[in-house]
Amino acid sequence: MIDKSVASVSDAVAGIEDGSTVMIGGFGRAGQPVELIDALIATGAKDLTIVNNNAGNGDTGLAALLAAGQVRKIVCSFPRQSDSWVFDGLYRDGKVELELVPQGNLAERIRAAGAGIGAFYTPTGVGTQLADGKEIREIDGRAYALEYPLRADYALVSGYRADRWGNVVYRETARNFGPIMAAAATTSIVQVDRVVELGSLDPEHVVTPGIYVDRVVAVGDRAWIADGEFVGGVDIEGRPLQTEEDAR
Amino acid sequence: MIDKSVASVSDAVAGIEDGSTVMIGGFGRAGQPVELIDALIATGAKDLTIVNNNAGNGDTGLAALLAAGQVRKIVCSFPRQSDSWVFDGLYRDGKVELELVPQGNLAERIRAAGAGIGAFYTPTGVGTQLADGKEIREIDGRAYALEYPLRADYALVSGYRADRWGNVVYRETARNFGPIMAAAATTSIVQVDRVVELGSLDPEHVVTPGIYVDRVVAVGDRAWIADGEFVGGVDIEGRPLQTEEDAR
Amino acid sequence: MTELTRITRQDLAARIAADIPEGAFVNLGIGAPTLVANYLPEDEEIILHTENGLLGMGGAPEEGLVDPDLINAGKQPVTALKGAAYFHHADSFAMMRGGHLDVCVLGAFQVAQNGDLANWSTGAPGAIPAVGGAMDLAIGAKDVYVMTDLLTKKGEPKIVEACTYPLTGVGCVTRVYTDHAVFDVTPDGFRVREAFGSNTVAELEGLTGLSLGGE
Amino acid sequence: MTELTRITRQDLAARIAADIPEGAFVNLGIGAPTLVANYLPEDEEIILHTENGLLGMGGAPEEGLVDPDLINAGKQPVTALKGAAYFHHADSFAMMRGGHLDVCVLGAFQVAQNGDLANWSTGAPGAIPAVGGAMDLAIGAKDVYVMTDLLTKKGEPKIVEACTYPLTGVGCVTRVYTDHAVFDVTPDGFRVREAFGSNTVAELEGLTGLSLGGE
Repeated sequence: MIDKSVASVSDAVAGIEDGSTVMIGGFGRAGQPVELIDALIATGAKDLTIVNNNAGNGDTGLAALLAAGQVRKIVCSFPRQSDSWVFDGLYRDGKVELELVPQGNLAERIRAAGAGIGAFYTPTGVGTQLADGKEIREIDGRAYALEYPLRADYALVSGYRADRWGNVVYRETARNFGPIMAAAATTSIVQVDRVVELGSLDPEHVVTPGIYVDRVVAVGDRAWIADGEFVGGVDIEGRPLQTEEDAR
Repeated sequence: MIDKSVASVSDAVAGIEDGSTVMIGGFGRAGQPVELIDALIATGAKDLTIVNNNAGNGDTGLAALLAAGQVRKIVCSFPRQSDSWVFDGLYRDGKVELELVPQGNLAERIRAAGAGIGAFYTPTGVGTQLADGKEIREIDGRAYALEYPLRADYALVSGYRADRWGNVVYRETARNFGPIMAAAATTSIVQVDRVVELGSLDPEHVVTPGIYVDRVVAVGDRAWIADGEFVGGVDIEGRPLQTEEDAR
Repeated sequence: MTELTRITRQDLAARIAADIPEGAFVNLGIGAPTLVANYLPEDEEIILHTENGLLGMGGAPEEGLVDPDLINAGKQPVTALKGAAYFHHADSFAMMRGGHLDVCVLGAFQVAQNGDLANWSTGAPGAIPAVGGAMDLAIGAKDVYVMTDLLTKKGEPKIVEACTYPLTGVGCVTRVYTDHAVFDVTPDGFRVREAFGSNTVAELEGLTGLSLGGE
Repeated sequence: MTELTRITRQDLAARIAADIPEGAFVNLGIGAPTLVANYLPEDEEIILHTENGLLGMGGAPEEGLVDPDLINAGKQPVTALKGAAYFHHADSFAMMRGGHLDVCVLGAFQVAQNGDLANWSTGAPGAIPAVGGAMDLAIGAKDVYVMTDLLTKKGEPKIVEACTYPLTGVGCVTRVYTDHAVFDVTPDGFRVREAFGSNTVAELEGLTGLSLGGE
């Protein structure tokens, strides 16, 4: 019997070593695998290269990993945000390296890694600083820059439901980078609210097939869902919503 | 109000002119938009370039379009099948041109057209006749061939359900080339069993978002489905299944 | 020189909204352009795209229904309309890069008369660069509309002969909506499409130092 | 020369099945290799991929339940297991090309000692060429197993020093399962992994004209 589910987030992140490249899903807080990141912090693995769209928000999740001094380099499209003070400080102090990639090239490079594409020509970024030094080719009268795949040793992804074969479905815009990162990493680790019985995910609706997933771990219903129903919960800044008033 | 549904298959294929490039979904009979193909035959449009995985089965659908003498060239991966006698004859008589593309390169070229990728390096076909004359590049110690996008004027696709915004879901392995062809054509035309109310397709389950679809047309439940339930219907050769015995 | 007419940010958003036809697929970027959504006609269907994986984005959620999984590119809570669709990031940017969006509306530091856009970096030393999806939108949408004040706070024109800030995209902007006037980007440079209030082409030329093709 | 041991097509399928570990993701191509599915252990979970967009493919449907929308790469009716997933063609071939399949099993006209595979065309003049997904499978799977008779009907060996038929893939085959023996493709050429019945390495060398590394 295939069973990719593991008992704890610490089991899920076992083996991540110093110097690993780790893709972390999420766009801002949506789809950020906070419990897996916390487990990664607990391993103490350092000199990590992190691939994420952003560079952490507030003091939790990816920001906490940065604050812990475990990150040598971050590959992302949009580090500077109103609440990215942890990254901002480290970057200004020269303590973290930044590779800035336009978001669509970031997504396509990750996709290419999973899809076995050796390189691709993209129109995005041509004529800008972010294509400096890249090979440019004119195709059908338009200029394109050559971009290479972006691979990782590990991917940490947040899904909604998974089964023991590793099939995953996501929730709303928390899907974002999860499916392509799961396909681009040697070892892909997915946290979900619940691991469900094999056969309870409709084959028409599976977004990440189990072939891309090595480990799944249940972390319990997200705070704003109870018994599968939306109940409010936290606001976009991560503050708990206890009453309707809190939601203002 | 946006309403991409049209009343008939002849309305759906209106405007397809002599010399058009037309992508036709389907892998063998699964997902082949037979009603749209019949409507295309009725237009009499000729000198067509057809992109499909195969080159027709039996005497219906794509095979009938070929038999009608409307096809100048076919781009496909697997023309020769046990029941591809229509294509076989035309090809041997020099009446239809063939561009043979390995299936994965065919799919990826179609995907690249929809995704705005100028060209890509693929490992598939390198060192074989089908990469003859293509640019070869070594990347990270592996050889890749450069492949270009494959675009079309029209795509004819068979889905299962659509709404008036053009969102489409498919059924089982009939999904195959539909989603990528819809994205790669200037005008994409989708036949479905039923056009359903806006809001009745779950946003998590939509496979082809309406942005890729120009026209949808309801053609009625496929023969092996009644009231949404599977009832048997036709076998893989297209023969009607009236009784269980027929299904042997 | 008399004071020129300037319309408010809200009126500018409404002006842009009026140019978006029913059935269009539209991305409103982040920041000020998102105001345009408030002025789209309620009786027409215009489908909003957000780069983080949603077509058919709706407005802000009602009280108590903030859902942290459902956000826009600016990471603000939104809703999904009937007819919406979710997809992953590679699919979302394929949609943008592939030229499927009809319109995107972006902010700008500068727009050049050949349509070059600079909106992601001032190039200031020590600033932390961040680009997000701006470069994909700039080269991907069929029409790239810029929404901006005509002048910086220091009074410098933001439509220019050539950008001095780092570029976001080359020759990509099709129209610039400013508080003073609307400009089309044409093969001959900027042309005034509509001057607000009593503003004249000559006055706008005076402000920008550009030839704007006034008769 | 005495008659050599030859196992049946069915026994060969069972032999291949025995080498596929639980949890493997496997593509069985079209034709003879699909027989392997019949010999996979029923108490183990092995996940079959079909190029036309399905992981978790099951066996043939029961009578009366043939579903023309649910077919395999050979266009035969199949079923979907619990835990299955459907996807479109670009995703299916991304999965193959990206190296995610553990094993594929393919037929062959010829396999060369460097692992070159020829299985899509005899190059005969006038023949209609058809390649399908063979080239993607050949270069995509972690292990490429070939299932074939060792000799053609005319008695010519199908494992060869160099392919004379048009190639499907370069240096891609890892193991060849034949009716006479199983061969590994090694940096030193073919090596006998298992000779069936009383067959000896020397006999197999005699049949093929190759050095097979017998001690």
